[in-house]
Amino acid sequence: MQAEPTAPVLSLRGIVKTFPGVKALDGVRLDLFPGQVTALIGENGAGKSTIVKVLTGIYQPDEGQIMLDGRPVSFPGAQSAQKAGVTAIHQETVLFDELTVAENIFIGHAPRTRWGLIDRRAMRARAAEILRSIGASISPAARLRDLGIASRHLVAIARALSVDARVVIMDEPTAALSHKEIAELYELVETLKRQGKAILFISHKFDEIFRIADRWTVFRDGAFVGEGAMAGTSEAELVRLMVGRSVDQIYPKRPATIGAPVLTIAGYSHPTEFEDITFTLHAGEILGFYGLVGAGRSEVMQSLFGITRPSKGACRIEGQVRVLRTTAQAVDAGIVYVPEDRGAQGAVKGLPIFQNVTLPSLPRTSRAGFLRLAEEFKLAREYTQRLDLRAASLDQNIALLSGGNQQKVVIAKWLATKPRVIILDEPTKGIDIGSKAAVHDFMSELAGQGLAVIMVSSEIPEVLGMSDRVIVMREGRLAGEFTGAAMTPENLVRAAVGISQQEAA
Amino acid sequence: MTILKSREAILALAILALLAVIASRFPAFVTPGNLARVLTDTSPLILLALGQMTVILTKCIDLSVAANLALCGMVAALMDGMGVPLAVILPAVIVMGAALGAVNGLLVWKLGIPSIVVTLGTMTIYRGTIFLLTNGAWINAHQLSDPFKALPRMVVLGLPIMAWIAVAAVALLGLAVARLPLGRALYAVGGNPHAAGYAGISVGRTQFAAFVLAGALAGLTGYLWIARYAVAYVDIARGFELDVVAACVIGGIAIAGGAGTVGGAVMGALFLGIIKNALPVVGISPFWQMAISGSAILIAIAVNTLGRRDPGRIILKQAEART
Amino acid sequence: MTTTTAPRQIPNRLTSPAARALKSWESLLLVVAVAIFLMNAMASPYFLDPWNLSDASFNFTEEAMIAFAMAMLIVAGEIDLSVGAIIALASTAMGMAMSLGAGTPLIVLVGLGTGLLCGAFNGALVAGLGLPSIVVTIGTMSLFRGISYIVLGDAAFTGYPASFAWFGQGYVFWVITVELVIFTIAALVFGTLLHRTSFGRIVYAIGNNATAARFSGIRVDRIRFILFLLTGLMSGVAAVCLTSRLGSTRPSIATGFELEVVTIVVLGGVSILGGSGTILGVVLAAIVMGLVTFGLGLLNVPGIVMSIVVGALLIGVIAVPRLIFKLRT
Amino acid sequence: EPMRIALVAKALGIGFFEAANKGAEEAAAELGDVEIIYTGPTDTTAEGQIEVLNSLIAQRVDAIAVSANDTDALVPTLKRAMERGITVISWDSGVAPEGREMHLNPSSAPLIGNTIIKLAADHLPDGGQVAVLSATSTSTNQNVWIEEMQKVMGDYPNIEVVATVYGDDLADKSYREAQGLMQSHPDLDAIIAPTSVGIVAAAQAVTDAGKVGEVNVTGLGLPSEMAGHVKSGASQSFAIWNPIDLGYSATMIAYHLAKDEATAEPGATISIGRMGEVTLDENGEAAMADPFTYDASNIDEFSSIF
Ligand SMILES: Nc1ncnc2c1ncn2[C@@H]1O[C@H](COP(=O)(O)OP(=O)(O)OP(=O)(O)O)[C@@H](O)[C@H]1O
Ligand SMILES: Nc1ncnc2c1ncn2[C@@H]1O[C@H](COP(=O)(O)OP(=O)(O)OP(=O)(O)O)[C@@H](O)[C@H]1O
Ligand SMILES: [Mg+2]
Ligand SMILES: [Mg+2]
Repeated sequence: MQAEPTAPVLSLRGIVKTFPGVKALDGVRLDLFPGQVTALIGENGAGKSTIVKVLTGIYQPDEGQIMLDGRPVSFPGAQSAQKAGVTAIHQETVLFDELTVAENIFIGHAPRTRWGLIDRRAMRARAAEILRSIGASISPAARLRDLGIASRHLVAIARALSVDARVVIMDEPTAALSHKEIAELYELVETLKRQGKAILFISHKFDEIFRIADRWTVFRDGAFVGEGAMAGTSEAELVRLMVGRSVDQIYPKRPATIGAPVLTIAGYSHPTEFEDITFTLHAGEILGFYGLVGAGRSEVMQSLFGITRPSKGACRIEGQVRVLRTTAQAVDAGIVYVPEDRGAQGAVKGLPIFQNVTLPSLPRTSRAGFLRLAEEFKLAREYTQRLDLRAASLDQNIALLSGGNQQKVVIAKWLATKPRVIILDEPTKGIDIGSKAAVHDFMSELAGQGLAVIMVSSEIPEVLGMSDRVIVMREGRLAGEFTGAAMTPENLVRAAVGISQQEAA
Repeated sequence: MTILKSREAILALAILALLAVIASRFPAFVTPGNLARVLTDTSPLILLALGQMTVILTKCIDLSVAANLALCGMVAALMDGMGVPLAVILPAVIVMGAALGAVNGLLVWKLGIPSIVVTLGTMTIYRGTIFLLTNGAWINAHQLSDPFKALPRMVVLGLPIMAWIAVAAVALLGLAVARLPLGRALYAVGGNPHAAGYAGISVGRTQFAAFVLAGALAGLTGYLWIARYAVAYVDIARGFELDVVAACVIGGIAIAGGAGTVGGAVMGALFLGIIKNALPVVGISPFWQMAISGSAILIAIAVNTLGRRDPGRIILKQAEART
Repeated sequence: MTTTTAPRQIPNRLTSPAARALKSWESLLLVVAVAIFLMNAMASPYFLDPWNLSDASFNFTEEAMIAFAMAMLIVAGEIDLSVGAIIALASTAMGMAMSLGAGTPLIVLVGLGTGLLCGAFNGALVAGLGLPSIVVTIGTMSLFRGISYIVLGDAAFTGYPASFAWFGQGYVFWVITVELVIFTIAALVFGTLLHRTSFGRIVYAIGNNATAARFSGIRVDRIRFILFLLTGLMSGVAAVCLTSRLGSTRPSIATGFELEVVTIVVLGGVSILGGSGTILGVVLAAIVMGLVTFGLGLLNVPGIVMSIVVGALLIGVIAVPRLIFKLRT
Repeated sequence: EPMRIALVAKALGIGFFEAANKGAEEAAAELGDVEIIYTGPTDTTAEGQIEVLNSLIAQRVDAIAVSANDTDALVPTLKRAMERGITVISWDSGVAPEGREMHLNPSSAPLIGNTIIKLAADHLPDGGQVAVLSATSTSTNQNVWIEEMQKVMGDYPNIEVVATVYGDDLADKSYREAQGLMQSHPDLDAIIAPTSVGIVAAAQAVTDAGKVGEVNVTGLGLPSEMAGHVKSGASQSFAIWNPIDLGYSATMIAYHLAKDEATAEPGATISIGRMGEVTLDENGEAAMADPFTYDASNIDEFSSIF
């Protein structure tokens, strides 16, 4: 499409960044060109977010050079990067609940009056303008805490655009957005491109990358592996560069014999979150739950796990009525849940790996309430090895593991309880393609052994590739159930969006 | 409707109700003159609560404010004894309070020691320093100069200067919190410290600033306290830090940081101040005071915390319509 | 050589527990304790006297009993500032029981029961209603002591039965006081509970990440409630000892105890943010505090100067290693 | 080796006790072979005082003379001191009899009780309302004096005691309590504060309320601290015994008891140097001297002394 650009706006050379015990970046290079989207690809922990933080002045590199228009610069703080025209939508939320939308957008660089006070009127007006430009109908005066998750994300995008930037960085910007908003984001990227801005786009979704990127750069284990134009490459090629080997099967679903019903949910309802949820889960089955982000799937799953209390409805496990009011009751009943939010809900950071694994199994590894460390190590080793965990020792703090490996520890923790039903909520969200295949493979194996599996996912290929049956949710209600030939992308999306809306569009 | 939902409004109503109850037993309590007296009496609590509020907003706590107050007050009294004019003493104690606050702030900022540990330590150190300065001796009214004692009592437009200082501090801090970048930074740092870094706001520096402000206010209050009660000794205001924290909590300042308003802190302080002043007047045995203020704190936290409960995500359309 | 297809073996540990212990906070505290002991021995001829050391143990035993339970509470990410007030209320309840003619066993039961009730009240507010413990216990601190004032006013309970004096004034063997024995038993019980049982493990899990603990099938609120009960109970035990030692009850009893207890716990290396710390550290910290205050007391240094030393120690032992680390890097 | 006598104050830093220490040093100089250890807690708590006593016991001082923060709570510790052969007496604020050999009252309690009400009544020829502002609710001596005062109220039929409040010997609390008294009793004629902290705070509160001349503050105070208020008229008169004499006498008694030159038994007479001698009553208590009244006529003479 475009000719090879002449000079990069921003280029990095030989950047090294070490954290205690980890070399996050090891002499990487990166070039960003005006009017082009560069996709940065790499496994979890490859150092993508770290380079973003170096570029935005949050981290100082140990070595290496940042060059703006060919001249070396340094960003000693977030403000200085902003002044130089570098702005970013970060992977983590960077917003403040108690502040207004306008304040969130302008915090750190608010317009001032003559007296040095914040000029609230100017700030609101400019915030409204930016929000309008990205098609967000959010009031600048609204308190952030009153907004939903998608609106928050739009505020984060508006915040990045509030800086008069030449370089815009987006670190997995679509992770929390729905279809419609993703489409709008793509349009925004096009607009920015037309304005001649250089864009760095980080994502694990290949369809997305192929759709909007002009160039690619791949990192592996904190090192630069290669770069080039999107036009001359293929998905297989990029995957090979990323993981250092080819991944042939991302969805290794093996046929399993579907057995008797294990879990029967009838009429589960909650005053504000979900209504009339009814379904049956069988042994050996992988039941996919699809829906747009915010459809309420996690809420339903958490109610099965005793976190949210349903106001109505009944739960039977192998025919017996069970009341699930606490997570302990759910675990007793054989239902376990691998949460979506790994950092906050999955891993007990600060405890070593083996203690994470044995946490729900302590009654089994201890005697009369007294710990038996040998038993714990044995149990932890058994299950972590089955998942091919990569760790220096079982005594290592789980916080030091990469996201994918943390996920393996969380899964191992639950398998060690020998559950009847395992619920995996977005099990591969934010996980690189290699680990993703491993998790899928394992899921398939579990089902093969007769375990009943529920998989919540927002990715259609994953849902279709792994499930025996798919239930779709929309706005807190069931919106359809599909098996066999009916399991098509069109059917799922139509149910998830709502037919009428589809027709209106 | 939305007005009624705000914590400040609930608190204001509670204060009015409290005054009404007191007035029913003792009408003289709500005469303007007496209310002015209560306000004057509560001024130290208001001033310190303002400082504590900024510290709590940044996810910290300052247990050393009362000791800071006592030390600065003692230094003010000693300076007065040496014949230093009030015009010098006043800025000096404010700077000194700020410096003592800065010590807390630096330990929190540069060494990352939790604020509760730091201020637990400096609390005893500051108070102990008073003893080292004076060998425990008291400085009594007759040893203090008249101008020194007169300033806080001087009545201007019906209110003593002491109360005016509190009013001015409330107005200034209210403006600063709402309209200065640093004021907004307090909320950012307490609400989401991680994100504050991304927005170019230094968490440590903001916490430091909050400690310095709290210290400066404590220093100023130190002088006012000593001048008002006309006596300085080691134990001045001992335990007052808990009253200050209680005022903030009653005023709806979230102890986890990031939420709360100047108005809330002021009303929390007034609420406690009114109770303290009213009990002896209404004729309730002073032995009831502690239990009553304890219950008030508990009720306030329950109302504030339960009222602030996360309503959930409200996915269902009809549920959204209802709220 | 193993075959290449065998799964990779992850070692249990890379550093031995002994090597870790050597570098731990506890060994630092031990060095500090020994140093202070030697300094005291040199500074005062009266220090190395078994009776004096035995008397000196009263400087910390009551605080330390509570500190053990408080340590567990702080490890779990909570705090209880009402312990001093619980002592006051428990002591008042004991006084009432005594004035109604109760004998020593019943008086003690009333003390422990009141402690438990107060703990249950705190626990219900924190674990049941989900209120932040620091402010809840600032509130109950006024409430509990306030009730004592309502009951006692300016009066005092005196005239406890002679047998009641055993707890705070009695000796078990030679110079070994009853309080020292209770302290030792409490240290062993809480050490075992925190470090050797699954309950203790769960306490650490909650302190590190309460949400994830809940998502691991742990009844987080129940554990929190139990921890408040334990703290209340130990405050009750301390109330029995202190009341017995003073032989009387005033509502102002044990004022400021909470800060001393928290100081011991923090000095003992328990992170105030929760998730880490040991009972051994708390034991050593209590002994260090006892040695400092007694040593300075022998030199007739006023209490407030001692508290400067304790305050400086509190900040210093945390600040100095961090400062050295900062200066080195 | 000199005899070591520990003079234990309710709290360090209070002018009254500092003055007592002067007297103790005076006695030590007179006696020759005596070393005074002046000490005390830094706040007026029994627990703090017990820690101080423990370290004194450990140092094996020869005698302890203590002004107690709590009548009963110190008893077990002081008993232990006596078991270890230390002479224990209390002075100013007493300890229950089983915790000491004798107690030296600054004056006799009935006399003080009568004095404080008389001071108020003398300036109220037509009678009126008075209120008491005490120290802590646990202060032994204040409680005794107030009790004695109540006993003689029959002699002052026109005087009504309308309230008793506690300032805890804290300046600010005493100030607020005094304010509260004036609020809740608009016709109040006098505040009796039998404590040196309370009387100053009350006088200050009266001055600030603009009620000088209307409300008379009286009670027990130190001339140095009260001089200004006597001159301003906030206080017509007040009383106190000489704390220097009290420290002196306590030291003398402790010395003689420790030397076994005297025994503490009912009826015994102990010499107190320049102050003469005291005689123990059936409770083992003795009174040093009569309280002395200060007013505008003599305040200047004493305000520079204590
Ligand atoms: N503050 C930190 N302290 C220690 N290690 C860190 C820190 N930040 C990142 N790391 C480590 O640096 C490496 C690179 O992390 P980074 O977040 O850049 O990965 P990423 O490529 O963005 O991964 P993902 O795709 O999961 O977002 C990881 O091993 C990570 O654990
Ligand atoms: N407005 C919000 N406020 C706070 N947390 C939210 C909000 N919206 C979503 N979350 C949390 O963010 C995570 C992502 O939610 P997600 O969008 O997946 O919603 P969900 O209801 O789980 O729907 P689904 O799983 O069907 O997409 C969840 O853990 C959810 O609890
Ligand atoms: Mg990343
Ligand atoms: Mg979800």
